[in-house]
Amino acid sequence: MNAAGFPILSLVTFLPLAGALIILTVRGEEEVVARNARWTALWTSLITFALSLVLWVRFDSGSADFQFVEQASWLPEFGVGYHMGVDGISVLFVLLSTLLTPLCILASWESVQSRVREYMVAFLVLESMMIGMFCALDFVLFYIFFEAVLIPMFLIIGVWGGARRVYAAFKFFLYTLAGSVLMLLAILAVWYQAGTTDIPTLMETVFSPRMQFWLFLAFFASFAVKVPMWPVHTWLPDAHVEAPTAGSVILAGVLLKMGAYGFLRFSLPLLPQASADFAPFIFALSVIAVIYTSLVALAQEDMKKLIAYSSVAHMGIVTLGIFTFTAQGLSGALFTMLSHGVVSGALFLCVGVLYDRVHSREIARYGGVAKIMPAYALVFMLFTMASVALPGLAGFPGELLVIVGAFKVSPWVALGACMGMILGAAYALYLYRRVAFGKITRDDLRTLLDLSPREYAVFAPLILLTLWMGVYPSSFLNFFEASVTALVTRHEAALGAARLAGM
Amino acid sequence: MEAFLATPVGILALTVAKAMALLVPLLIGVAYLTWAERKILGAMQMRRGPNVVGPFGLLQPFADALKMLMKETIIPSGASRALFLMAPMITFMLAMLAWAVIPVNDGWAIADINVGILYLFAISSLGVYGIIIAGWASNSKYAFLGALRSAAQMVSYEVSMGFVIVTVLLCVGSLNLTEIVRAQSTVWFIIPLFPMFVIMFISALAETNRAPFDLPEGESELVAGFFVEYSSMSFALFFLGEYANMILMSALITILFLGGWLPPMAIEPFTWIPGPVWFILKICFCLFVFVWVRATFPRYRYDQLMRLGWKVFLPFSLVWLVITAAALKLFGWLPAVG
Amino acid sequence: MTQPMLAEYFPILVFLGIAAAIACAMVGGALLAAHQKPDPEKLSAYECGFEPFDDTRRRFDVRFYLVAILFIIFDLEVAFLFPWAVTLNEIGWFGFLSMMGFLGVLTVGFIYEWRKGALDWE
Amino acid sequence: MMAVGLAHYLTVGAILFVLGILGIFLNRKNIIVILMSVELILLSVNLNLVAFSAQLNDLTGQIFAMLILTVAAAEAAIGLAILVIYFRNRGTIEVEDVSTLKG
Amino acid sequence: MNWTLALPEIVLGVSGLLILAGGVIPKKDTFFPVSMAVIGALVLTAALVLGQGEGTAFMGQYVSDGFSRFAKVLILLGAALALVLALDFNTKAGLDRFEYAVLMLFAAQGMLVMVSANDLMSLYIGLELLSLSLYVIAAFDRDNPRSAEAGLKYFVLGALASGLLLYGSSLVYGFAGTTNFDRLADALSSGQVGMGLIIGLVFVLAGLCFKISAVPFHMWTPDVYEGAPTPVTAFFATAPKIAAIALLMRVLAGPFGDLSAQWQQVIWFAAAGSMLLGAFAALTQKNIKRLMAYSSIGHVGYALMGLAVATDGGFRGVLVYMAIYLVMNLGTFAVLVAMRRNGKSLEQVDDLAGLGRTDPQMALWMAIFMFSMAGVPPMAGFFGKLYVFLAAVQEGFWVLALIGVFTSVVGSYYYLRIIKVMYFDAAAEPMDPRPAGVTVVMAGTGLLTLLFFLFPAPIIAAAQAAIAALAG
Repeated sequence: MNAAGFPILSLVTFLPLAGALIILTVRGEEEVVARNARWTALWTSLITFALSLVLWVRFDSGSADFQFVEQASWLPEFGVGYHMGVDGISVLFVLLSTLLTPLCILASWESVQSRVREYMVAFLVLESMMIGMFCALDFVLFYIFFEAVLIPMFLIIGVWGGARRVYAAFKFFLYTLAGSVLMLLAILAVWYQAGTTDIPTLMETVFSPRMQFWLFLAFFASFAVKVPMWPVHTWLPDAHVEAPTAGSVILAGVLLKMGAYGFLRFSLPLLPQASADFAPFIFALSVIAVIYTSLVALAQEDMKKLIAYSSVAHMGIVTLGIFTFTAQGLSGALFTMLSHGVVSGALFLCVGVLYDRVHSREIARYGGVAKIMPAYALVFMLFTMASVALPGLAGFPGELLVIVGAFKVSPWVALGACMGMILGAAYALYLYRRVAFGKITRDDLRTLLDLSPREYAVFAPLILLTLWMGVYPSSFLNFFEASVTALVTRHEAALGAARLAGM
Repeated sequence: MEAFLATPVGILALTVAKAMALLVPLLIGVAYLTWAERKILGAMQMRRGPNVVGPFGLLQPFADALKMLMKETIIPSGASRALFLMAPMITFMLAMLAWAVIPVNDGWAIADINVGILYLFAISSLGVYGIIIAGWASNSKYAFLGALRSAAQMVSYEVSMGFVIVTVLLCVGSLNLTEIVRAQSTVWFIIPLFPMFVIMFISALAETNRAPFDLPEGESELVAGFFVEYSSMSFALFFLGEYANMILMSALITILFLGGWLPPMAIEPFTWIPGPVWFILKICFCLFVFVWVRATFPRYRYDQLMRLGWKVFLPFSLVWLVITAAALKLFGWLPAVG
Repeated sequence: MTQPMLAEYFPILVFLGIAAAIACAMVGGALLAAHQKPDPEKLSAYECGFEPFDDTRRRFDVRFYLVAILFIIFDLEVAFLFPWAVTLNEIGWFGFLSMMGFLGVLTVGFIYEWRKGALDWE
Repeated sequence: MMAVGLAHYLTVGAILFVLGILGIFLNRKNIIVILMSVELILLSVNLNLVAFSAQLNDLTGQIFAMLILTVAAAEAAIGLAILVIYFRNRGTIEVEDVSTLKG
Repeated sequence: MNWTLALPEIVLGVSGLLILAGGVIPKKDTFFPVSMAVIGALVLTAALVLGQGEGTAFMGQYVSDGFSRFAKVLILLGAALALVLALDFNTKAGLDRFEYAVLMLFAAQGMLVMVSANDLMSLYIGLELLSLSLYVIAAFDRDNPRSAEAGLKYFVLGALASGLLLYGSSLVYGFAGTTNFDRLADALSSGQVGMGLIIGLVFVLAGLCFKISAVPFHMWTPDVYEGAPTPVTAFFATAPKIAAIALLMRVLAGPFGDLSAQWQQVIWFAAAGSMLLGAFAALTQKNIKRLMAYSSIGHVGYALMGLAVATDGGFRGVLVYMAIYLVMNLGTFAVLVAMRRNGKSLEQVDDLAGLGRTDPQMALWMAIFMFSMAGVPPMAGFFGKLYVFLAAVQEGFWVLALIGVFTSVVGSYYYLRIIKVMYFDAAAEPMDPRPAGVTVVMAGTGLLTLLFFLFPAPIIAAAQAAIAALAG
């Protein structure tokens, strides 16, 4: 069957759904329902996480193949099947999703008071869809999970979000949908061409250059919005600002990775030539994204918006790394994605901690928090530094690898990435200074309580992870080394073959 | 002569001659029907009837005609002039037109078409138009209401009449009127289909707005029904049309049930008398019954009339039709199609 | 094929012409022969001595309309019965039963009308 | 005598049909006129069918025409009934007044 | 004469007559028992349809095959559920006259005849039986000017559509010499196709497009949907659409299969126009029934896309699409029927405000239907679009497919708007309690919509078999 001996991926994917169903059946007083929903959701996500650790343990990092593969017939007439499996590229994202979800649920323990049951259901559904998306080895299946993520996220932003939540939710949904329907057409074209949507099979299929061109554009439309790349990133700040804290965490931690994951999983292996042809274009967009959004971030007055723009910048680094087609670049991109998932998620949680107490995200509203909440300030600083990519923390190895990879391709591109790092340091530190240091300008801040035990529980694993990733990155890099190498090799082979054919 | 008759003009001339040969006696017959009616009614009510103009009042119809002709044609203000004048003409023309297919003797029809009975049915349906148009065009409430009532009454009874005709057709297997008469050479249909004959006769009374169903023109209720505003020759046309229709209905009953021109029995004394005479005699008999009924029965109320038509005749004739068809089919008595 | 069939109807056309001619002659004759002297009183509509109250062509009882519709339906039924009746011998039991089905449908409609009071005049 | 052929029937049918269509779309007055236009269309169809039937020497067309006649009667009955309830509600049957529903 | 083939229709017709007679004879009101009887008859007929044989009957006028069975089951299901939706609504709205149920039954029978039609005549008879019933139930709320106007509009335009269809049929008959579909197919495949036939085909298409409310013959739809009582609209939007589309498929794939080059363009434009209009015109609608009208126009556009492709894959896509459309539309209308506050029926989108709080269950189902209509996976609506798009892409109908995805994004905006009103807006007063029947319909169709992805294979296989019958 597979390395785990039982259909672990399906189990991990659909366990949260089962939890959601249980929550839906809870009846009674609103208070009771809320409490039950919280605990059920927490336990469900914890069990899911525990289960997903099996992947960590049993994953054979020496192999570039898909592991824990499951297959079932679904639409046999069409060559579409239920096909799940993970390789080095995706396995850690599954873990990231299962890790962040319980933390999110914990983080919204008190901040979400209305419609708790629905909230928890939405979160569990969201988790299920995210995991499914990373595990899917069938293009149609992937698309279904990819799109289905929109539904809970739309509701999370729209129902539990801030003042302009409706606008943000619609923008989020329509931007993403508009991109992905084009991908749907591309999937259909691929399907028609190859007669199957099975990803491992598709990877062996060669598409004509002309077809690759159009397919790449269609994929790009979907993934670029999701990443998001400049100039289609504008939904992100809105969505982040309006989403509840946990929503932002998931959005930044996992959903943004979906686009980059798409590039890695589909654009590169399926459309090597078009990817190579479009690489300069992507570089340009990425560098613009890195520099421009960093500058924009500097000017932000809203903490969440600032972090949102920083996410765009970080993701610019990721796309840059992906399209270098070097082992370092790709590894760096993957590592950045993971670290960004942890760090930016943690940063949003940090903002959430303040927001829960003061109900404001305005930077100017704060000052001198370090004196009142020393523990919090320390945690916040750690994650700020990680975001700045201070060596020894999670952000550093990935960005370094990307820059190395980029340097192989073009020094100018590498320079752009470096600029991003410098500017990143600027805005992150600027933010931290304004919030944590300085005089306490407002009296109401003096009464703030430091982190509660629950908040410690939320931050502890993230801190641990941040340090681990920074100090001992190879324990993560190991996972995807084989897959990345295989990807690069195949990419070069494909390009070589095409070049030969061209001559 | 033969050669001339083969040319289009000749055919036309011959047809016109034939038509006139039918229409002139018919119109005279209509005229004398009015006379006869008055005479019979008089006799039944112990009066004399018309007896001043000519011997036994025989010239009375002509005196009436002359009087009509000399009267002023009044077109009410507010009436639709063209329609107002057209309505009586339509009624009259339809009454005449129907006669084109009536066979007076074996093969003696002006137009011996193969769907004769359908033609008659269609023409009699059209009769409603004249009435409705008259009522509408008069711009008078009495005329309007009278027209509506007349029309409703006519169409109500037309349906059961249709069923009756279909029942007869079942026994004949042809739509041709001549064939219908021929089919009765052994036995007149009045005998096997007597209930249908009764319905047919009563429907004919209603269809022609005759007593006891004459309430559309009931003098005491709606003055004179749809033609209350008519005068002079327009009125005469309605009058003529109505009496021509009476004769037509009698002819139809004769053809359908009384064996047309056939003698009662194909034996000696009867066969001496020629077919047309039999035909006319039978029509006269029917007309006599028409008048007789008028003298005898009180007028129906409108609701009774409608109930009779829809709730009695229609279901009854329908059931009888089904029974007839089933019986003929079961016993294999259906006629072969000609 | 069409010409001989039409020839059968030629006398009817002639008949129509003659009837129309007679009708026109009679109406026209009256108009010519009689002395026409209209005046408003004479031309006003008959209304039992009153001036007419309102428009003549007003709304009338919906039942007349119902009767008209019923007539259309049943008359059409009769129209279908005509050909059926004359060919019943040829079309066999299937034809017979088809028409019985048709009549059955109409009967149900008839029952419906009856129960709904469409046939009551009061 | 001029021979009346299929083309003539079809032309008359087409003219009637177009008249019916125009009656529906250009009519600005009375809904009854619309109902009559519909009947006109159906009659033009019947004319076509019967003409074709004669031409092809095939009875199908005439049977079809009979069916259409029947259905047309039912349709007219229902149309008038709807018109009556409409009139009862609105007190008018002007075409221009049929515009409560808009969006 | 293999008349037993038509047993479902005969049984339905006879039971309709019996129910009509049985409903009118008792003095007291019989709406509920008659409705139950009608539902029973529909279900019984559906069972008979499943056991129906194959072949033609009534001198080739009638055909029973996999295709007709597929469509018939859907139609009967739609009609029965639409009647369930009407039970409570009509009682409260004073429309509890038993004729309603009987008319639905006869409409269903008309639809059965339509999908089994193998001749222009039986096509016409079925279509008219349906249309005449629909005209009446559109105006069923006879004391309501809006309903009367809806009925009137539907009647006038429907009659016009029938006229167009008939005129086309007469030309087809005249120039091909037959009205039988099989013989038409023979005639068209062999001989030279003249102008008269093409014109006839165009008229037939126009008439049928009226019935499925495809652009440019859609104008009656919004008004009728808005004016008619909600359960009537529910019925209009579901079963008749399926019947008309199935009929269109049969006509185009069967007798006119060899003229596909001609009709494909027509359908192409109808599909594109319907999709665009359905997406854009609905954006500003405030009345939810009117919105659903435009939505249905849009959905017809997607279905027509499959038809425009004119391959087996496309036809199969249409069938799957319509099956899914039926389910989710019924569910949506179940929600609309249940929209009632203080005894008053509601029709505005804004009336749904805060439904997520006041009635979470109904809001959940509605959200599922809306996401499904928007084509968001994993709801059933996505799969419907998937198959249609797949067929379009396979045949290189890129422009049409692009219009399709574009309009589905635009369209998703107004579906999302409903979700937004339900979940994001402040709660209004709670709605009246839902009747059980409506809840069952809602939940049943909701589950089907939500869980379609689990077992798509049976529906696909059934559609596949149906198409095999159509093409073979």
